[in-house]
Amino acid sequence: MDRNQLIKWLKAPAKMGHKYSLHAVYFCTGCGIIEVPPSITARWDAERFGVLPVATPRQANLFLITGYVSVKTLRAIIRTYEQMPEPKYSVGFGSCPINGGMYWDSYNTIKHLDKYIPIDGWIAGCMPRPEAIFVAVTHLWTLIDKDMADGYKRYRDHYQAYRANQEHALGKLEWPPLFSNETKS
Amino acid sequence: MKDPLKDKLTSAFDGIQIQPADRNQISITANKESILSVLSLLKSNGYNHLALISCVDWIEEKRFELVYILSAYMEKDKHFTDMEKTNIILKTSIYREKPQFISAIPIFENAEPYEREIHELYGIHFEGHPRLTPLFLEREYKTPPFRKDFDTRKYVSDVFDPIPFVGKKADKR
Amino acid sequence: MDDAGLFSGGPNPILLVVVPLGFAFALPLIGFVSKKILKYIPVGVFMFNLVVALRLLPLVLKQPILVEIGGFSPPFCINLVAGPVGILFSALIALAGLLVAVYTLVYIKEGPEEKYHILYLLLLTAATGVVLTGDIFNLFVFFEILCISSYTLVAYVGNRAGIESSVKYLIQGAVGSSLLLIGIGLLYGLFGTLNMADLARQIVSVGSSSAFIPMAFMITGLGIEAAIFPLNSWLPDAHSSAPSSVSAILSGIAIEVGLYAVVRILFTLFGLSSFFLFFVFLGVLTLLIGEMCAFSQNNIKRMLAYSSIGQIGLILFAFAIATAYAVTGGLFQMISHTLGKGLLFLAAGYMIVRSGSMEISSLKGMGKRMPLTALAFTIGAFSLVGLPPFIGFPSKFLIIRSALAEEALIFNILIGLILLGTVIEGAYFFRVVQVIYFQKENEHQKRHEAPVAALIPMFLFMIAIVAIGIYPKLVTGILDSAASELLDRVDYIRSVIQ
Amino acid sequence: MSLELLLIIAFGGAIVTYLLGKISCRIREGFAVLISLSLVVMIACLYGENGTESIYFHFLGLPLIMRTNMLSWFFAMAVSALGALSVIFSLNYMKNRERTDFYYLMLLMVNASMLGIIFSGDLISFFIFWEMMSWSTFLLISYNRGPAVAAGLKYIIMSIIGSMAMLVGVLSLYATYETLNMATLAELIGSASSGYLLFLLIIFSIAFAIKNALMPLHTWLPAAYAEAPTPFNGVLSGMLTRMGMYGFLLIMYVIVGATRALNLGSGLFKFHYILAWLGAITIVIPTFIAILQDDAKKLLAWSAVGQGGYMIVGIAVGTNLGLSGGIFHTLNHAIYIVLLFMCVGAIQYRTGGERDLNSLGGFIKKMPFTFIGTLLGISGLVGIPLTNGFVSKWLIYKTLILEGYPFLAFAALIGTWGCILYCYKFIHHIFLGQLPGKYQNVQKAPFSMLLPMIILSFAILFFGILPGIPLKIIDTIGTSFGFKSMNVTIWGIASETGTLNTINIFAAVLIVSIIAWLMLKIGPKAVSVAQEDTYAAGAAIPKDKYHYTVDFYNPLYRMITPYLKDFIDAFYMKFAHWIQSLCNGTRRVYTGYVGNYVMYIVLFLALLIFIRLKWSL
Amino acid sequence: MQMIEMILSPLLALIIGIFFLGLSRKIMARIQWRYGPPITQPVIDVIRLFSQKSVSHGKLFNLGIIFSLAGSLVLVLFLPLAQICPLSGSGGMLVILYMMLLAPLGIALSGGESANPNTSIGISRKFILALGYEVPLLLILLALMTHYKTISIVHIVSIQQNTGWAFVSLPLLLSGIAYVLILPAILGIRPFEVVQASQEISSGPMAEYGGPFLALATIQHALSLFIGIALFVNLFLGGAGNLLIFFLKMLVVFVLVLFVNAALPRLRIEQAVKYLWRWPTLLAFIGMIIVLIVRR
Repeated sequence: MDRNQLIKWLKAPAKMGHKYSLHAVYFCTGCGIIEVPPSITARWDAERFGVLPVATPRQANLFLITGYVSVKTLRAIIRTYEQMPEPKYSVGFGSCPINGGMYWDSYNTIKHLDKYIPIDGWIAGCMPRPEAIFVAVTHLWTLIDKDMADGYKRYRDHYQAYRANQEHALGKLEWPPLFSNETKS
Repeated sequence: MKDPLKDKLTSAFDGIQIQPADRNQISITANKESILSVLSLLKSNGYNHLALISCVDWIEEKRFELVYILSAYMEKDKHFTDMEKTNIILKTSIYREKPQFISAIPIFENAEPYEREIHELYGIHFEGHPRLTPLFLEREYKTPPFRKDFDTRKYVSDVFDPIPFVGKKADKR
Repeated sequence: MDDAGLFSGGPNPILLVVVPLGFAFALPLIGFVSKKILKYIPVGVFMFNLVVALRLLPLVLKQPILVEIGGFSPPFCINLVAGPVGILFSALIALAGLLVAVYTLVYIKEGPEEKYHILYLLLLTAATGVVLTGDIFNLFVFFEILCISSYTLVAYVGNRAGIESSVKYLIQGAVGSSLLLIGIGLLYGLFGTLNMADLARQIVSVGSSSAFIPMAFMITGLGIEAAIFPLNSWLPDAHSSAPSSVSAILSGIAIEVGLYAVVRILFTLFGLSSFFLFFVFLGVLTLLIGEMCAFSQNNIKRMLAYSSIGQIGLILFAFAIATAYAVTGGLFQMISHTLGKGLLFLAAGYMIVRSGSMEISSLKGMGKRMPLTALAFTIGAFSLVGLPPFIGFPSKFLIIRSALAEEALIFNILIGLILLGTVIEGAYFFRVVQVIYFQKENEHQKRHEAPVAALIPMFLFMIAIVAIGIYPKLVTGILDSAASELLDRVDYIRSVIQ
Repeated sequence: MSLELLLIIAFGGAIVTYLLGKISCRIREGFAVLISLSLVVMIACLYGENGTESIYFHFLGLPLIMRTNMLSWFFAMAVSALGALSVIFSLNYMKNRERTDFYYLMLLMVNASMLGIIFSGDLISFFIFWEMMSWSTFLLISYNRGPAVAAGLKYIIMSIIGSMAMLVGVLSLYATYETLNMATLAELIGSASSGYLLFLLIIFSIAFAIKNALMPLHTWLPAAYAEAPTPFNGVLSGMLTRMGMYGFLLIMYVIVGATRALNLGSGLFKFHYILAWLGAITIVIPTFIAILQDDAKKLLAWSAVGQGGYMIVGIAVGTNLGLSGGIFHTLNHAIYIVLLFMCVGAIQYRTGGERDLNSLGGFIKKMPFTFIGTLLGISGLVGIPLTNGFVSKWLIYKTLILEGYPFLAFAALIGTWGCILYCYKFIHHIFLGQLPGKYQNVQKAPFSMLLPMIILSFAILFFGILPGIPLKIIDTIGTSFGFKSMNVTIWGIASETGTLNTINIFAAVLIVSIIAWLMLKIGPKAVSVAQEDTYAAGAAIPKDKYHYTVDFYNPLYRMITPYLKDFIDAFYMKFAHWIQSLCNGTRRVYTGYVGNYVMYIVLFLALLIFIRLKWSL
Repeated sequence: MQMIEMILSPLLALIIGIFFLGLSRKIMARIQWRYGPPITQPVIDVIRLFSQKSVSHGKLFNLGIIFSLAGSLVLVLFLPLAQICPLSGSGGMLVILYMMLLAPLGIALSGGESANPNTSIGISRKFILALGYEVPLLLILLALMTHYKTISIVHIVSIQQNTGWAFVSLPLLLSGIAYVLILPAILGIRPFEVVQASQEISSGPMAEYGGPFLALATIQHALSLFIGIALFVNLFLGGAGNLLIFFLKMLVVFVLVLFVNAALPRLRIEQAVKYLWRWPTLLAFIGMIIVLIVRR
């Protein structure tokens, strides 16, 4: 935790800012949300690391998808991810978003969430404990340091592919594409 | 056992078997033509709460078994003074090829969502049902998912697997 | 008919009465010659009358002109006293008569036209006679002609309502004239003379309280025609069922002449000043009753009839205060009422013809179909309510000023009541104006203006209203001298019996 | 430049416009604008003359006098300027309406009669022009048919009652002093007893309170404002209702004189103290009623009643600060209420007469200039520091606090906070939020409507930042009434008990806003996004159903609605129906049977004789 | 000298405000038995927010937030911070009253532009709450101004310097208590946090604020915390000779208010206004009557 090393702040304030103030939007889909309250209250205080639950995706930079993703919920997840401001990180919580988990053969769940939205980090475990969240957070810090937490860049570069996958899974989407095709930057 | 109700049922309908399932349940099986009249009789005798309609797919015997679960909704009727409430499980079976049945809405309005669900997941068409539109599922399915002959693994492999990965992971694979 | 006594040049006032009377009787003969020109005779006669009256007006201001008929010396002969009041009224009658005559050229088409014109001439000559006469029996004779011709004219339309209301008018009029005759008989019994000036002189000498009973009879008799509160029950039916031109004359002239007679008797003959407080209350009562009844009407002509009662109440109130300013105000209000009410009836007449029914609700959208007539109606309404640029404002202003000058608390309360009456009057007139201009008429008709011959009199009325309203000095000169003549009896007696 | 020429031009112009209208509407509109602008220029160059009297007419033996002084010049400038602006505004608004000649005739007639009122030197011409103003306004209020007719009738009845009261006052003055010239009256009135003065003040203030919509006599205003044609609303709300204010100033300070007027009555029941309390009530209750309104023009109408209360409190307190606060607030209120009505007019013009606040929304995207005008208008109405409303309210509050009327100051301040609620409701429902589908292709307001808005917005800011200019004129008015002058500087009031310096505030706000803008610039440039892309918990935005307007202050409504039913209006209606039934009753006197009629005649005769015997008259 | 003050006082206000925010999160955490973020966490949040690329709903959306921050900053210039009061001579107490409504109006305008019902509901609650606490607040301030017979706040502070705190002076005691009762409403914290209720209406007016906008909003929130407490200290606790005592007084008041914030649940808007219009208004009214009696 290099939070109070001043030189780092001076060199890369944005990166340090993002590391130590991860405002999280919890997308309580499946069974994972049970693990979140204990992590932010007295016993495992997440706020020590600067992680704070916020109400709307506009104010957040960490997107925590906890639990299995049904086809219907995918629509809301995509919408929320697109409404978050640009340097944003998404973390899949539990085994279900990774590869479908125990619902691997269910007709109604999404198996590989990162086919539809970019995921920066995964937390394995069929409902990992709160400590796992903090491990993920520290892991995310290192990713941010090494500029590897570039989910939002991948989303912008390969938006066409993501969009195609989304339309393939969900049929028609009610909102226009986030990046119109000419912004290839 | 509430004999007056049992006798009334057996006398009214032929081809009806009544046997106690376990401590406070009675299971009644009747043929599909007499189901509605049985339901209305039971309703007039205090069983005014249709708890659930569900369906069992006996694929070998090529029949669907519709199960109506009724209970007495806070009814302090003379039938139940001596012991706590008993639930009635009413079963009937219909052919599997072209599953067709009449809707129970005229007797129990709250049957509407149950029948919609059964229609969506088993493909049983209920005449007289106001709107048999999809309730839970996002996508269209050729064979309704809850049927035994629906192979989920094959469905998953030919719907979700062809979707390619994106970015670095795609070229790695 | 020897020449009149001591006046230099100028036509003889007797012409004002004789010429219309002559033509009235000559009409049936002219009728044999050619039916068409009958309509134009009244116009010519009143044109002549107006010219004579206006010529006499300046002469009369200094010295009233006396005319004796029948060769006897003053106390016994039938004489005309053409003072400023008399000539002012005859000019007013001539002007109104002329304009309404022009209006009837196009308004009266069906029915016995010839009889209409005869009665019309008779009515106005009788009115001029009442105004000019100097002795009370002559007053009674002219008064009878006036009443009879107005009974028949009210029934001219010939429908059930017309006949019924004229019969009611006849009965009340008959009762009134019989009371008047009794009063005159008593007076003649007491004082042996019929000449007003002579009577006034004797009453002054013997004290006016003794001659109270005849006065009471005469006032009640004349009061009926003057439409004072308890006596005016005939007015609403008569004015609403009469043809509009007749009701214009009736409420424009006949009532004023009746009120003039009452005032003449009260002031010059008896001069019972302590009795005036009763008439003040009566005036205010008449005003309130008139305005309130008008407020609850939805027939346009009945509403105008009731508003005439209201205006008469106001004029009576002004006369009853009996100060110089008050009487001037009263006379000014008479003129503004004649002009205003005449304009309103003429405008309402053609609106009813075009819209088919007398209901106010049927007048919707008249602003678009008959813009000029609607404008005339609006100006007449605004003038009667007393809004500034029109004649109603200076007259009402004078009356209220004179009433306030009385300093007595009772008068302040009465002023309050009168202003309440004005507010109610404003309410129902503006309601009608709104119906005419701002109510959406159901089906869309094209412009269907009143004929030109009807528009000319309305236009002249409008000019008179606005001119006098903006520049009241035109009439205030004449009004002051008329008021002074009415007020001081001694001067009247001295000038009539040198 | 004599005043008669001015009035002749004003009235003549109105009639000529009507006649020109018959020829072609283009000439008529051009002529109407020319007339109003020339009036503004003529009055402007009247600045210097003070107190020149000239008899222009004799009416029933009374001389009618025209005179100018600082007070009348100030009001005349406001009247003619706002009149010109509303004429320019109505060029476009009235283009395809029927009977526009009548509309222009009446509009110019109202402006002319207001000028007549202001320049009249004696009470008779004051009354004459007052009446002409009333009935021409009546004809204009009931211009668009339907409910406007009832509103017009209610207006004309109440203003007739007012003018009758004034007539009695004028004539009682004439009866006691034989002259109606204001200047001579001012000297003669010194000798009058305080009882008579009280009677005079009450009679005159009834007439002026009706016109200025003081609390108990305000019921005509909301209906009249809501139904009058919107361009006329500017003149009606801006200056016409403030003729009541001019009347109050005239009677309290010019004729009766400040010293006598301010100590009429004893202790707590002084005349000016009760008037101030009436003004305070007029601030609070209508402001809270305005919060409940869902119709744009009704909301502005109730707010105009509320703001009228400030002016009355200002002049009724009786100090030079209060007086100048009241007069300055009259001008300020005229400016921003006219601006707001013009914005409502522009919205109506573009949406085909839509007035209901709940079915509008998101117009900032389509009509940006109207939005800027409304924003400045409501900030003036609320009194935000850089606008003119703030300066006049500051003056009123300061004098209320320092003179020791804390509860009056409390009522006035609560009025401001109520005002914020309905001002925000007004701008939020019309301009912010989702743009409904059917208004997608609404264009900007035409230039002839935008020009007056821009001028008025500039005036709000100009008077807000440099209040010294108008305050200097108002100070001369105050001194002409005999008050001590407050030292006015270009940027506000410099006095030891609390100075106001608007230029410091303006400079501070400017610098700080630039700093805040730079702070915003630090972050990367924000992506502008469509109106559908807002947070809805992941769901797509439903079309046309995503603008929260109905029951905007719902928790507040439940608390204040039971207290705010308009009791006074209900009482007036009951009184009117009682009179109606009374009239129907009296009509029954004429029964229709001739027998009764004859019986009346005989009874009358008997009555006469009875009086003779009883009292031997 | 005046220019340095013009720059110094907003900076001071900013620093103290941000410090108070950090302190409040630390104390709240400590009360809830957890470590809580470092005191400098708000600074970190602001830096992170400034680096994010947010979304904007049009020009008014940007102008509104700038307008509200400017309003708060200018208000600080009018408040005396222990001898530093740059704009003391241009309007006094009345300008402060009116400036207090600039900030909510700015946020309301930009919130309204974002066309989101959550923000509209938040804004309507904000104005109703403002109306709620304004009734007692105005009575208190008027009692104060009538008692000291002046409308300039610097004058009030100097009087209190020599005649003792207003809070303990007898006529103004009730007004002081009333002010304490409505202080949480003015600061917009827990019992009256009905405006930024993050659970019910997804943080009200802030729902659509992204990176830099949210940063400015947090700074503005910090400033309004500072202003609310500084006003109370100046009016009732007699301001301060030097900055340190002023800061200590504010710290004490803030910590007390924080305890109230930590303990009480969030009131519904009707309950909040009913409460505000019942007890504090009664106390303020009686306070005003006492002041009038004392004055005569």
